[in-house]
Amino acid sequence: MKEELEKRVVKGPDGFEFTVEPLQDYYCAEAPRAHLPVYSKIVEGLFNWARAESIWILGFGTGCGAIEMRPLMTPRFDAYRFGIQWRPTPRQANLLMISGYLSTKTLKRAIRAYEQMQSPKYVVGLGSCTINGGMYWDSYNTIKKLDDYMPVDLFIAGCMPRPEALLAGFNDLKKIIKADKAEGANKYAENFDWYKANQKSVIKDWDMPDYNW
Amino acid sequence: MTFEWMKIPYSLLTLFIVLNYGLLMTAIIAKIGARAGRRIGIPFYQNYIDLLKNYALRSKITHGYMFYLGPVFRLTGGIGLLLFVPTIYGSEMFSNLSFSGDLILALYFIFFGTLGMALGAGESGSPHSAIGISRGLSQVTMAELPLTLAVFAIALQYQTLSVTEIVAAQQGGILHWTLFTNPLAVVAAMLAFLGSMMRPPFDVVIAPQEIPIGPPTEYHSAYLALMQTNRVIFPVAKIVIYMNLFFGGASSWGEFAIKVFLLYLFSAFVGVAFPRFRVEQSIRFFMIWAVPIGILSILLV
Amino acid sequence: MNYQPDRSKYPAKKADGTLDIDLTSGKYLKLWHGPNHPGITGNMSVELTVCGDEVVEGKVHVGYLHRGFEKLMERRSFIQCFPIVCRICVPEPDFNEYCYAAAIEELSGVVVPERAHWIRTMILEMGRINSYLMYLGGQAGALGQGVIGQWTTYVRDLMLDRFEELTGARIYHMFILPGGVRDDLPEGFKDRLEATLKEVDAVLKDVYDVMFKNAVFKRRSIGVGYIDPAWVDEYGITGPNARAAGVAKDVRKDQPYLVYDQLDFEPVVDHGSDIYTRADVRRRDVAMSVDLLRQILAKMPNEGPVMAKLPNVLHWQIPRGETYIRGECSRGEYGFYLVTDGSRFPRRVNVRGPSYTHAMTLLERMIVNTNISDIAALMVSLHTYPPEIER
Amino acid sequence: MHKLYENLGKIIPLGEMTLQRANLAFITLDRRYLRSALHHLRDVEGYSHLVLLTAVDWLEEDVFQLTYLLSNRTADMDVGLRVMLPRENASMDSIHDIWPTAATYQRELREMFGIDFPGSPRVNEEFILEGWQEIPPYRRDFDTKKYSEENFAHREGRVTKDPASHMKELLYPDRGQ
Repeated sequence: MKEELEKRVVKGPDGFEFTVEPLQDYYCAEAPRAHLPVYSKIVEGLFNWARAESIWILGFGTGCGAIEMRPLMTPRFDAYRFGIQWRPTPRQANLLMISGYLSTKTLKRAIRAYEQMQSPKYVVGLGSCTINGGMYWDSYNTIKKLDDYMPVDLFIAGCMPRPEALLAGFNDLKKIIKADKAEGANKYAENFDWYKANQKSVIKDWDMPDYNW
Repeated sequence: MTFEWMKIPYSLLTLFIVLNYGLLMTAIIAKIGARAGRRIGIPFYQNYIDLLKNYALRSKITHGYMFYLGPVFRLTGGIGLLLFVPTIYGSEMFSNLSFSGDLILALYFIFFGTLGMALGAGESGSPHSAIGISRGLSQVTMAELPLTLAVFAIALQYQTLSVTEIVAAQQGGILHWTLFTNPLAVVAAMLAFLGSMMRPPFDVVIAPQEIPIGPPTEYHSAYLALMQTNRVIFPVAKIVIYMNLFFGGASSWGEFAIKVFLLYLFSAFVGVAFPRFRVEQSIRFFMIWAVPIGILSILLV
Repeated sequence: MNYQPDRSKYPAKKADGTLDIDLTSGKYLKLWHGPNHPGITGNMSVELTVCGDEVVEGKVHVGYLHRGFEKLMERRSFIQCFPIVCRICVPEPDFNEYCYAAAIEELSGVVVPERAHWIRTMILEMGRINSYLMYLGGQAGALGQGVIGQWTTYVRDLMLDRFEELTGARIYHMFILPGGVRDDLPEGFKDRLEATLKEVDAVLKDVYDVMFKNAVFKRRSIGVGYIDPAWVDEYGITGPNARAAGVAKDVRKDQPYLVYDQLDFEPVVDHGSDIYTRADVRRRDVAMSVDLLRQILAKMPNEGPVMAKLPNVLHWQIPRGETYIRGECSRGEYGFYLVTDGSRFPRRVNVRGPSYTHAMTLLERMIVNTNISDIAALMVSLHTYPPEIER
Repeated sequence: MHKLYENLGKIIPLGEMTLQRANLAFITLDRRYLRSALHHLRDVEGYSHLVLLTAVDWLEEDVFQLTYLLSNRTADMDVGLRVMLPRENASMDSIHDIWPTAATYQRELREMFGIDFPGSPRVNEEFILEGWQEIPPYRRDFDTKKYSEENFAHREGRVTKDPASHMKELLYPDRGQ
């Protein structure tokens, strides 16, 4: 556990002493809950259509794949046409792009970002290195199989995938969402223990709460 | 005089029209901005989808009561601003709940949303929100000052505090507009307009490269949708005020649409071409340019 | 405007030189820029301690992109290293290929044909233009002027098309092999490249008009992020950052490699040494690269082999030795330190990326006393790429 | 370059010099004389630019080789100083007071090779790795393939072939061993 996460007594600027227990005060101890589709078929269909047509990507370039994100948003391949845009904060994003290999250090941050996103949320693995390690299959610092650590809806193969491939991938993702098969968030909540076990087996120094909203 | 209850459904109708108009207009403005970057840009119905999607998100988390109330306050500011000024001059149907003192109330409502936002985002506990709030309050205050001065100048000029009467005084030909009868006040007010539109060069409050993305950092799903709704209503309502005070109001929906669109386009064009000021730079800018012009306009009246 | 830190507001220093910051006093605020942050250059993070709007301490954290190249290459044969060596630095991968190839050629005594030198130089200059175009967009975007990025990235796409028809790939080319280059120029390539260069010229003019003449951009960038020329040697500053500080450091001139001794150019040097000057130096550097490319197209020999005869690459053993090859990439001096021990595998490969010094020690020094709003612009103006820090 | 070797040899005892290029030489010297050599090179000879500082692990000879590569831009000369250290609990005196940027290199060496540099700022903080528990990864006796097979879940279906035999089968299928 990091020392700033431990229980301690803090003396405020006004001299008033109070105890801080970050795990209780700053985080929510409650485990994630599956948010099942509750509305009728038609309403859910409408909602899924809306979700598919307005995909907000979290602007988190985890690897080399991020270099092809910028052409994606610029005149040649204008992804805004398809309702895709960047959000700088995980709270407002629906799609987490794992753009390339994930070192264990980044995996920790990616997990936090993913858990702070609001359901329904989607994960797209970009590049061969998220599928089976790709070039770095024997590296000591990158994970090889992304879908062991977070629920992946779609993989886009290639090293690195061209923007055309990304656009095609987005279209496939839209199809998946509209067919309401993209229930990754619920899958994550249901198999929470399994995912956590995998994550902790890779991240040797687990110094954060198990689930951080 | 007795209050006519018929006004309420009329006002709601106004609200509805303005909401849809705002959604479409902002999308089209975004397309125009995209053209500057040689892009095609979002489809014109994109705002509706985003709104629907944000309402449709399944999970919400909260950081406390004020966190709930922040977007509500903001939306109240926008709607109140819209409801208490006449949207269409001369039409009983769309003059809304305007009364003889509504100018002061409008000034208050312009500021109201920001304050509510400050309370809400302060509760969210994200340091970026806190910084954004401190920037936002100082900058909006500075941007309000020239507007207030300009409004006082107008009020003195027309000897009234009722927007309706001000509009009435501007009827009859383009030369009767405040734009020509009191240009200094209009200049000061337009600078304030730029300052409060959250577009470059005055968008340091929500600058994504520095404090992603300022006050709304922690807001998501339905809260965000509320704020989106406000982001389309509030500018239109503000522009309605400007239109009424300075540009002779609108006597029909068509005139309304054209004038609002042009005024919004003005801020959008400036926004496309400029990087953003730092907050103390923008404050200095207002102190040096906008405020003296406003004072001058008062003195000249 | 000179750089005068005002120590008055500062926390006291402890015995070991670290700052004594008491977060509970409510005077300071810890603020993390990155790794998930739009204003950060790539996947790294800066841990800021701010007092009001002013930064009193900044710690750079890297390692989010570490793949252990230098270890992986130790267990790949020399030719097997080529697919991964270009992955070290994403936005300008050709320099890895060139430096590694040149190091192997020097240690194994392979002689590269003349024409291959010219093609290599051309590829490196094209990559440099790409990297700079990306930078210009980023620099404007860090100050909130998004439209510049749209224009430059569009032209960068055109440049990537040239790369594509030459090498078959957009980003990772794997075109420069030991002994030469993989293939000859395709038919009519020179004309199409010339057409693209005209586009680059056009967008440079637009960028100059919209970005560098803009009053707000000047207000934000002039006098901000000053680099003292005395730091250049202390912190190992190279490339445009040093040239903007008045030190004419340019490996292409100081230690001409490839065919740079046959080209006619003068390194761009300026003295403002702030964000605006660095951006301007880079803009003029793009113009210079365009000019260099035109010279190369004109002077390049039209005939001749592009690949030397290599020994059987599967059993290629290189005698024990060590060498260091450097080149001037868009950020500064890029170098490979290669050690061989007579086996089929490299003994040790060390990559000297310019961001290694720029983004760590220099940034931590410069970030003190800056405004929070300027940090993004400051980091971008140093033109750092995290992958070459941690490899 | 030989002139430099003589000048340096006048003040400190030097090991052998390998002249790699006309403008690049590597000089071996004992760790006790490193700082004085660096000072001399920087202040007298004008080698004011520390290009890189890295280590090579000679497992067989059981030594670390530290390479300090200095550059003299005006004279277009590079010289690399080689310092040999014993491998077990290797430690070297820090030079961050001569070149502040050396602190970063020393942090990396500390983490990746386990070479200690007492007194170098933040040298013991984690630099690149996080929560690393094995031996430092850049040492030769650390097997990255084994580590990755043990620690990471691999997807089935990846086949690895020895390039030599594979190419042999491809090109000369008829010829046997």
